Formats: sequence, structure tokens, C-alpha cells
Amino acid sequence: MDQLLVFINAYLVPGIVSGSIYALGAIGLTLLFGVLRFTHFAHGDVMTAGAYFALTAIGLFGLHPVLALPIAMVCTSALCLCINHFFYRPLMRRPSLVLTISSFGIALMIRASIQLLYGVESHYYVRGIQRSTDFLGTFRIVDRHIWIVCCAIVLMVALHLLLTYTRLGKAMRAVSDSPELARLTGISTLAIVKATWVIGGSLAAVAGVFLGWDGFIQANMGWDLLLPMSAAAILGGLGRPYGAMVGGLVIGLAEELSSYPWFGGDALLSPGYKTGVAFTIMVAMLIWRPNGLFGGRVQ
Amino acid sequence: MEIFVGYGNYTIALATMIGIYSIMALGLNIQWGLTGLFNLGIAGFFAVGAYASAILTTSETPKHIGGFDLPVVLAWPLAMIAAAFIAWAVARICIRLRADYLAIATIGIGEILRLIFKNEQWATGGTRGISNISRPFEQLPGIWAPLAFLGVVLILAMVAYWLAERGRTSPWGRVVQAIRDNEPAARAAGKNVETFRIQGFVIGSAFMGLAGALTAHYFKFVGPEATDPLQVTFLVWVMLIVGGNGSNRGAMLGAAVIWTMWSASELFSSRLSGDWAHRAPFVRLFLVGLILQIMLQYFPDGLMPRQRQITARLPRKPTIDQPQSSHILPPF
Amino acid sequence: MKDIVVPQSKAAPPGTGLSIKGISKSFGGLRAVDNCSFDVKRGSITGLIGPNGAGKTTLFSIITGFLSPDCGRITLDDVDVTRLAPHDLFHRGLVRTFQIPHEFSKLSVLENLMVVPANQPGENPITAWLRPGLVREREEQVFQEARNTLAFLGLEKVCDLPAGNLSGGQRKLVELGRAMMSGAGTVLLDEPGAGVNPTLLAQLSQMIMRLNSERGTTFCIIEHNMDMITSLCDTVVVMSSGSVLTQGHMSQIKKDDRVLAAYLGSSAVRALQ
Amino acid sequence: MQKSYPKLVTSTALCLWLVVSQSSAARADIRIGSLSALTGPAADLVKQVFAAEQAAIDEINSAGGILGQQATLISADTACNAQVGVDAANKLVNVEQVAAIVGGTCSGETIPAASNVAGPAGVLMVSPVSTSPEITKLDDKGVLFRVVPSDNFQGIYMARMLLSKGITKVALTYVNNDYGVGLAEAFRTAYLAGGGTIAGDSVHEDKKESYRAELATLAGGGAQTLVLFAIGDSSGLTIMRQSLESGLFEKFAVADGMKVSALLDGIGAENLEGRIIGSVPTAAVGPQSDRFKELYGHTDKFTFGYTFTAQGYDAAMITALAIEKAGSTDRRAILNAVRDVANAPGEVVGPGDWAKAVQLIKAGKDINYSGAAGDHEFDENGDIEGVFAEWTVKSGEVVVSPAVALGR
Repeated sequence: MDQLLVFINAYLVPGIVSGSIYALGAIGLTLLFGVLRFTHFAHGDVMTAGAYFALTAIGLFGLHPVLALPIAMVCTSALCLCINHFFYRPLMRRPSLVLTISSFGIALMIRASIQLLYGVESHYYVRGIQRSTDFLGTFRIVDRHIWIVCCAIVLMVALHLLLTYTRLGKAMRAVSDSPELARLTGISTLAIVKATWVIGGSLAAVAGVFLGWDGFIQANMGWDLLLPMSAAAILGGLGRPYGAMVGGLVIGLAEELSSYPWFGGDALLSPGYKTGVAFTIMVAMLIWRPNGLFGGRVQ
Repeated sequence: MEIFVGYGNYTIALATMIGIYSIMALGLNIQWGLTGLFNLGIAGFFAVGAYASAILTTSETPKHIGGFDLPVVLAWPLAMIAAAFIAWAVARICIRLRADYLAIATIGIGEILRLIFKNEQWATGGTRGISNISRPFEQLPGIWAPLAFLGVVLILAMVAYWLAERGRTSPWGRVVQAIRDNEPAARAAGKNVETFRIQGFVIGSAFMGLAGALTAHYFKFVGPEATDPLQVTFLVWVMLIVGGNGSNRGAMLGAAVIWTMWSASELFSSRLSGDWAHRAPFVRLFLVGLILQIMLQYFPDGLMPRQRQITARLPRKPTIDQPQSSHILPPF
Repeated sequence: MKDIVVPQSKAAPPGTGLSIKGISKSFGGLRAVDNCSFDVKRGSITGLIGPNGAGKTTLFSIITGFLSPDCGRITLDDVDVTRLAPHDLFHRGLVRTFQIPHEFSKLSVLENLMVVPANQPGENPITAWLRPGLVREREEQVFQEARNTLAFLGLEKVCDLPAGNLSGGQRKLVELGRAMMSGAGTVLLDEPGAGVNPTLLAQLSQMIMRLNSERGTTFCIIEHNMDMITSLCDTVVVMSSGSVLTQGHMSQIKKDDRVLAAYLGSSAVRALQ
Repeated sequence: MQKSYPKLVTSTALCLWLVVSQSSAARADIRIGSLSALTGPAADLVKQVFAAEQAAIDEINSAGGILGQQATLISADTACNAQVGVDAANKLVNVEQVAAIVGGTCSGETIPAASNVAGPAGVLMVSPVSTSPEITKLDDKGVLFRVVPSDNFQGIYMARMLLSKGITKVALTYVNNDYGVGLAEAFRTAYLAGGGTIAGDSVHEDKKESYRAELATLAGGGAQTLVLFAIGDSSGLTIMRQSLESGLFEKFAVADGMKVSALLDGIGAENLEGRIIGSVPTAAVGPQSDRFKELYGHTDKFTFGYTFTAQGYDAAMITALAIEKAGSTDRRAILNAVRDVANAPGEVVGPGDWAKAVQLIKAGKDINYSGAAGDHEFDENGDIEGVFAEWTVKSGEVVVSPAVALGR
């Protein structure tokens, strides 16, 4: 196989796929940070919950994973609203770090509940394998990857429209930019907080379903993704949904491309360190550009 | 009779772990309770201490760096220094970050450390870890061996408590708490905020390194699973929040309560029958998460409220009533 | 309040004082401070007035190292101190207070003051652990200083309360108390009078004046209470929209129409009438 | 701290009192502990192993019990972690007063539990899962036995098997834990020594969503066969699926960790037809594993054929036999009885033969347990020699060839 094709098929495409998944998760993380001013450590486990909701739907009705998405989105949003109501809202007046600590515990509670209800085994949406389709005789892409990337793009465009053209979206951006200012102009913070949970939860659910579709569903899957997602959110600048989209793609690509044999025959970085790539980028970003790649504004 | 020896043994083991966790909780209290640093990478510094002490005390082996054969009295301080050094390097680059950024950065650094311990086989034994670590007093007969080690752990925990408490009541403790309460005012008061934060971070991490070293020698083994954030980082945080953030006594009490609950709850859950026996551990995890939520919402001060900063050993009845004092111009 | 006896010894220390030249600072598109220049002469009490949003507090933050200026130069006794960190400036004898009180909320009032003095050996953790005698000796000095300052401010009764439990006016006093504890030669006071009761305010003015005349402490004061400014200040600098509008003696300022225009019917107008 | 002691003491005392009052009723039972990582990274695997251990104990109880008493299997979660593992072992040995322990699972918990708790207390541990070569030379005071061969043996077997089939060029990837690393090291040495070429050799992290990049790098070496040391319902499955999907590798050589039903279900047996060869530690004598399949082939107690379930069953059986042989719950006697019941000579007993074994022991005859996963002849370190078989997938079924004993 030609070297370029190997590069595209085995490094670039998987990088874009996992990048899309990271981006969907990171958008929720970054929106929540913008509106509620805290880092939601349970976001990865919200993703896991979404994947299990879809699993239940697929198991019950035998749906295609894409058709199970709306069900997963609704259920996950409801879950997020409940968590917000019972656990985060009572702490809202306390320093935001208390919320962060709380979310650490919520993450554990979600994971334990899933393990309790569904057990610890890995689950699958689809059995068997899908042979990849040849496009133009060169690209070999699996159908579900096309689905994943397209759905991710559609959702991101929808989010863009929401943020740009609806009153709710504008209000969200306003709160994210300056909570005090937004409160002065009479924007109802409570409604915005709820909307943020719904959007963040839904996108996390989609990310979880895609992750499970591409690999497998397992109780720790979301937690393991929390750090790459945080890295993506920080890369794009916390509080900036567009930054998170780009950040997700960059992290996804960086992870895959780090093991490409750029120089000679060996992988650039031992795959044992693959998970470290995201953390390293993240720590480096925090030190040199804490406002993200596109962050000109000083906080 | 045997059962009482057994309960004795179990109590000793429980107390040993409580001692080790108290040292970690005290370290976290210095970082979070006093200095206000959000460290979620406890496991990383714990593991640095554990591996450092393990490498320094084991004899020559082809499986990892070794052959230093140092006695523990030297290895433990060196393990603390190793953890402190790593913490210093981390703090130098991360200490200016806002609190939640610091949290994410420390998680990331903890993970990077874990990957290094796991992958650098020549140094750490890789995934197999380091076994056959010596434990002080292990040659004593019967129950005396664990009892003597418990004594060592408790003495070290008391020393750690003494150091933490003396630090808290000293002018240093006053400054770091001032920085925690209001950073700009501390800057305006001429305090080099970065320096004090780095000191708090390094001292706290040295405590964690000591706890790591003690654990490695207690288990006679250290492996990359030792850096599991759930068992180390999360549990220690729950201990501090439950015990009372900002209070050294609270940190120790939290360690005792949470570890006892964590350990003893299984004695009941393992009696559940059938499928529930598998699931009981998850109920346990869920409950730990729930306890944290309840404490945060309803008992924000923990079991033992934050101790007031008390300037140590000064006359509480001031000399202000003496006539000459009012004639002294305040030191402007 | 008992009479305060000021030691007679100290004259104004030599030096030219604080000099600000061409300082500018922008936030995004907003030019908060625009090419400001003025001097605070050694031994003077300089007032800094101007309507809300004129950039006075921002300028204080730049001078004391909390913000970094975009351009310009600050000298203290002819030494360039531009962009030095707050703690460096503190050790060169330059301190500030905050407009909104910044107390150490969980420390007691006494401890709030005891934090401030420099050269406390106990601030090194190693010394704190190993040399308790040394630490204690200095602690007793600091304790007495703090006690005396609290007595002066009338805060003895609340000295063991956490500072976070105080009223707004009391916090303001704690703020001032910390500046007093610093022993600095140049003090920037950001609205020391706001929220303080009139009796205490008069004593405060008296105190500032005596410290200035008898010990030579230099002051730069942001204040909206024009009576206080008039009675205290030798020189007044007026800022408006980020730049220095005019400066001079209060009698000249009062005649300046631009100043009146800048305030547009705010408290200054009433003060002048 | 001063204040915390009364509370600590009270709470501990309260817990202990409750345990004593609870456990006194069950005193008459024979108590066997199970150290299992029911939570943590290997929870899915361990759940099945624990279920198989429980199945063995249930079988023993229905066939009359140990020493005429009912046996109870008391589980303690180790979370694959030293701290929790040692704590769990302490509870089993000291509070639950178990006669012997089946377990642990991850080597990272087995090693500290054996050297720290079971060793000093002289309690027998029979591990069904821990394959780390570290265990062989561990200072465990002779209490730790295992019914799985050290990774060293299986790696060597795999190397010889591939070479004997004329496969002389492979790519190697292994999961980054002690299981994968251990197998890979032994395999690499033996394969290279035997004249094979390893074109592409890389470790991978468990539970990532994509391994395509690693696979592409490995395929770059030009090998046709991928040697894959991983767990079959985790990274092993993902790697196999992704390499089949992208057409990078079509043939796989795997170890026992991949012989799980999840692999067949997840990828589909038709996709594996003729593509996979594997090694599995197995019984030298065929009838024992046939009997095991007959007993548990269609059980709902655990998933038959799941990795290490047969070993879990055997570990529980050997532990029970040792107690029966010792004639009491005296720990020292149990420890001394292990080799008597498991090693030759003696009359062979296997799965389902509990009543017969008890009769033989009562009659004073020597027995030799030969189990579902091997005949388990313990050497001086408590290790078993490797006896392996080759397995592959034919017409939708796992087919295991006759076993080969691996001489040292």
C-alpha cells in the first residue's frame, strides 16, 4: 500500500473520528465552564451514561445506533438536569471549586450505578465486523466512520446556528462572556443553566454512543476520555464552543499521528505513551497559553 | 482465642493504613486546607515516594534499577525529597494557574507519571512493579512484626501531625492562609505569593511521598496500579472533606473514619448472597460518592470544623491596657 | 480615643518620591489609563481625584505592580520600579490599600495585621519548625505592633473575630491597619474614608497628617470626600477618562472649569459650592 | 488526633462487634476466602472467574461438603490494587478466619497479599489468574500456589508452535500490563532464538477506542500474521476487529486471554474461521476437561469457556481437597496437604468427582487432582509446568487440539 494512503487511512481518518468524539464531549465541558464557571469532572461519565441509554434502547427496540441517538440524548439531558437539581444547585453559592470536588464524586456515583445495573462486561451495539468500503479505489473507510463524522458536523452546525441566531444562544454566550453583565440585562440565569445542561448532556450522549459504536461500551469508557476532552476544551480556550471543536480535532489527530513513523521505520512515540500525548499538550497549553489557542482576551 | 488474635491483626492492619492515609490527608490539608492549592495528582507524588524508596532499598536485580541497598532510615527521607523535588518542578511551571486549571494540570501530571512508571521497565520494573521490598521489623515473631511496623507508622504520623500543626500555627501558616483567603491582599502585604505556594505544594507532596514509601514497605511491593487515582487521590480528598478541611486533626479523623468505613463495610457486604456479592463493591463506591455530596451540602466544615489560626503561645490578655502603649505610634 | 504621641526623631527621608511618566494601559479596546504623568513628591500628601471610571484605581494597580503597563515608566526615588512585583515594591517601601476591602476572611482581625510586617523569621517553614525561640521573639514584637495599631483604630473589641465577620466600615479600617503595619515610606490609599464614620474619619485625617509631618510618610490618596482632600492634600491630581486633566493646589483646582465639567454634577460640584 | 481516638476506637469496636455477632452463627461452616478484583480494570474477567469458583463450592456442597460441613466462599474485593488487596486479605485471614484463600487475581494484588498477609499467617493461597513470572521467586513462605502457568511457559510454547507451522515472520503487539508484557518477553526471546523474525513489535494501552495507527505501523513491517497478547473482550477484540475491517492483518496468533466467548460473539465466528490460532493451557488428560464441559457447558452460573474460568474452578477444588485431606481447618496442615492432593502419584480425580475424592481420602488413599485446566503438578515454587494445547475456530466452534507438555 502506498505510504500516503496508509497515512490517510490508518492515521488521519481514525484521528478525525476520535477527534469528532472528543470535540462533542469538549463542547459540553466548555459550555458548562462558561456558564457555571466550574470544570465538570463527571462529564466523561455522563457520556458513558448516554452510551448505556442507547444500549438499552438498541436492546429493547433493535434500533440502528443513529436512531437510538435521540433517545440517548433525551435521557442523558434528563439525567443531567436531575444531577444539577439535586447536587450542583445547592452548592451554587459556594466557591466554584466546591462544585468541582462535588463533580468528582458525581462521576464516581454515575460509574458505580452503571456497574451496578449493567455489570462490568463490555457490551456492543453491533456484532460482527464491517469491512471497509473502497472510495475511488484509494480511501478505505468504514460506513460508521462516515456516519460519525457527518453527525458530528451536523450537530456542530446546529449548535452554531443556535448560538448565533436564537435568543437562548445569544444569552448563553452573554452569560459565558460576563455573568454579571448578563444578570444586569435581565437574562434568566436559571433557564440558561438548564439549557446548558441539556445541550452539554445531549452532545455528551452523542459522543458516548459514537465511542461505543466505534469500539465497545464499558463503564470506564467515559472517565478514560475525560482528560483528552479537558485537553481539547483547554486547547480551544475554556468557555469557547468553537475552540472546543477545533481543540477536539487537534487532540484526536495528535494522539494518532504521534505514533506515525515520521522519522524512519519506528513509531515516533511508543504507543504505551499514546494516552500521554493529550495530557502533555494540555499541560503545555495551561502553562503557555492558558486562554487557549485563539485566546486573545486576558481573563 | 485464635479469633481474637485475628481481630488484633486486623485492627493493627487497619490502624497502619489509617496512619499512612493520615499522613497523606495531612499533606493534602497543607496544600488545600491551608494554601488553597487544588491538587488532584496526589497519586503521582505518592507513587514517586513509593518507587524511590523501593528502588533505593532493594538489592541488585536485572529487573529494574537497584542495588543501592540503603536502610529505610535513609531511604524514607530520600523518598520524601524525591517527591518534593518532582513537586517543586511541577509547581515551578503550574503554580500560577487558576485553581481548577491546576486541578486538571495535576491530574495530567499524575497520569504522565503513571505512564512513565508503567513503561520505563529498565527503571521501575514496568508493569510488574518491584517486589521483595524489605519491611522494617519483619523478622520479629508473630504479631510483633506488624505491631512494630504500626508503631513506626504511628510515630511518623504523629511527627507529621506535629509538623503540620506547628506549620499551621506559625507565621508561615498565617501567610499561606492569608494567600488562600485573599491573594491580592497578600501581594499588597509584600508576600511573594508564588514562593509560599510552592513551599506549601512541596511540603504537602513530601508528606504524600512519605506515605508512598511507607506503603511500599508495608506491602513489600509497588506496581503501577499504586497510582490508581480512585484509591489514592479520591479517597484522600473524601477523607479531608469529611474530616474538616483546614484542620489537621480533622484530616486525621477523616482518614480514620473513611478508611474504617471503606474497609469494614466489606465485612457486611461480603455476606450478601448470590449476585449481590458481586455488586456490593459498587454500592460501596456509590456510597462514598454520596457521602461526599452530603458532606459538601450539609456539613461544609466537616466533622471537625476548621481550626482558627492561633498565633502560637502568646499572652491572650494583651498588654494594651498598660498606659505607655497608647503613646506608641503604630508602626507606619 | 487617646492622644497619640508621635516620636519626634524622624525627618522626611531624602529622595524625590514617586514619579509616573507616560503610563498607558488598555483592556481590549478600552483605554483605561492614557498617557498619565505626575509626581508624588517625597513627604507630600497628594490627592488623586476624578469621577468614577477615570482610571484612578487602575493606575494604583499599575504603580503597585498588580497590573503591567503597556508603556511608560515609574520611578521611586529615581530608581526605575516599572513592572516590579508587588512584593518587591513592598520591600522598597511602597504599599497600597484596596477600594473594596480585601481582608483575609478566615483569619482573625489581629492575625490580619500580624501577617503584614516583613522580616518574620517564622515565615520560613524550616525556621518555624526548628527555631521556635527565634520565631517567638519576633512574634511578640509583631503582636505588640498589631495590638497598638488595633487600639488606634478602635478595633480591640473585635480583634479575635474572623475578619470575614466584620462590617464594611470595620473591614476598611483593617485594610488601613494593614497598610500601617507595613512601615512603608510611600502609601497609596484607595478611598480610605468610604464607609468610615465621620468621627473616625476626622481622626484618620489627623493621623495621616501627623504621620506625614512627623515621620515623613508620603501619601497618595484616592478619595471622593472633598473635605478630606482639601484639608489633607498639598497637591491634587485630577483624572478623567484615563488621562490627567490637571494638577496643582486645591485652590487652583477649584477654579478650573474643566474639573467641574468632568464631574458633571457629582459630589464634587456640591463640595465646591 | 487526641479527640479522634475515642471515635475511631468506638467505630472500630462497633464494626467488629457486629461482625462477631453476625459470624458466630456461621461458625460451623468451612470458610474459604476468595480474593477477587471484582471492581477495577479487570472486573469483567474476574467476575466470571469468581462465579466459577462459586460453582465449584456449590458442587462440593451438594456432594456432601468439606469434612461433612457446608463450605462458604467469602469474597473480598481487591480492585486490582495493592492497598485494597492487602486490606481484603487481612479481612479474610484475620476477621473472617478463612481456612484457605482462592486468589488473588491481578498479580499486583496477589504479590503483596501473599508476602504481607497470607505468608506470615501461613494461609494457603491458590491463584487462578496471576501469571506474572515475579511470583515464582516471591518470598511468600511457601503459601502461594497457582494453577496457571507462568507467562514464561506459554510464550515459549507459542513461539515453538508458530515456528513448527512454518510461520517465521510475525508482527507482535501486546497489552501493557504484566500479562501482556510477560508473554511478549518470553515469546520474543524464544521466537528469535528459534530463527523467527519479528517485523514490528509494539506495546498498546488497554481500552483505547482506536488501534489503527499502531496496526498500520505494525503492518508496515510486511508480516502476515499478528501475534496478539491481549484480553479477548477488551483491547484484543478491538484490535482484531479494526485490523480485519481495514484489511491490515488477516491472520492472528493469540494466547489464552483471547479464548473468550465475547470474541466469537463480538466479531462473529464466521469472520474468524481459519484466521486464528491460539495456545491455551489445558489438561494433559482429555477426559477431565470433557467432564468439565459436560458439567458446565450450559450453565447459567458463569460463561463457559471464558478466560480463566476453568482455572478458577480448579483453584477452588484444589483448595477444598487440601482442607479435606488435612482433616481440619488447621492452616499449616492444609498447606502441607496441597501437594498430596494435586501431585502424582495417586488415583486421578477430576471435575465432578468430589464424592469419590472424599471416599478415597477417607480410605487413606493418595489422590491426584487433575482438573479442567490442567493436571496441576506443583513444583517447589508452587508453579505448574506448562501443558498447552492449540486452539482455532472451525465451523463456528472453538476447536482445541490434543495437548502438548512443554519440557523445560
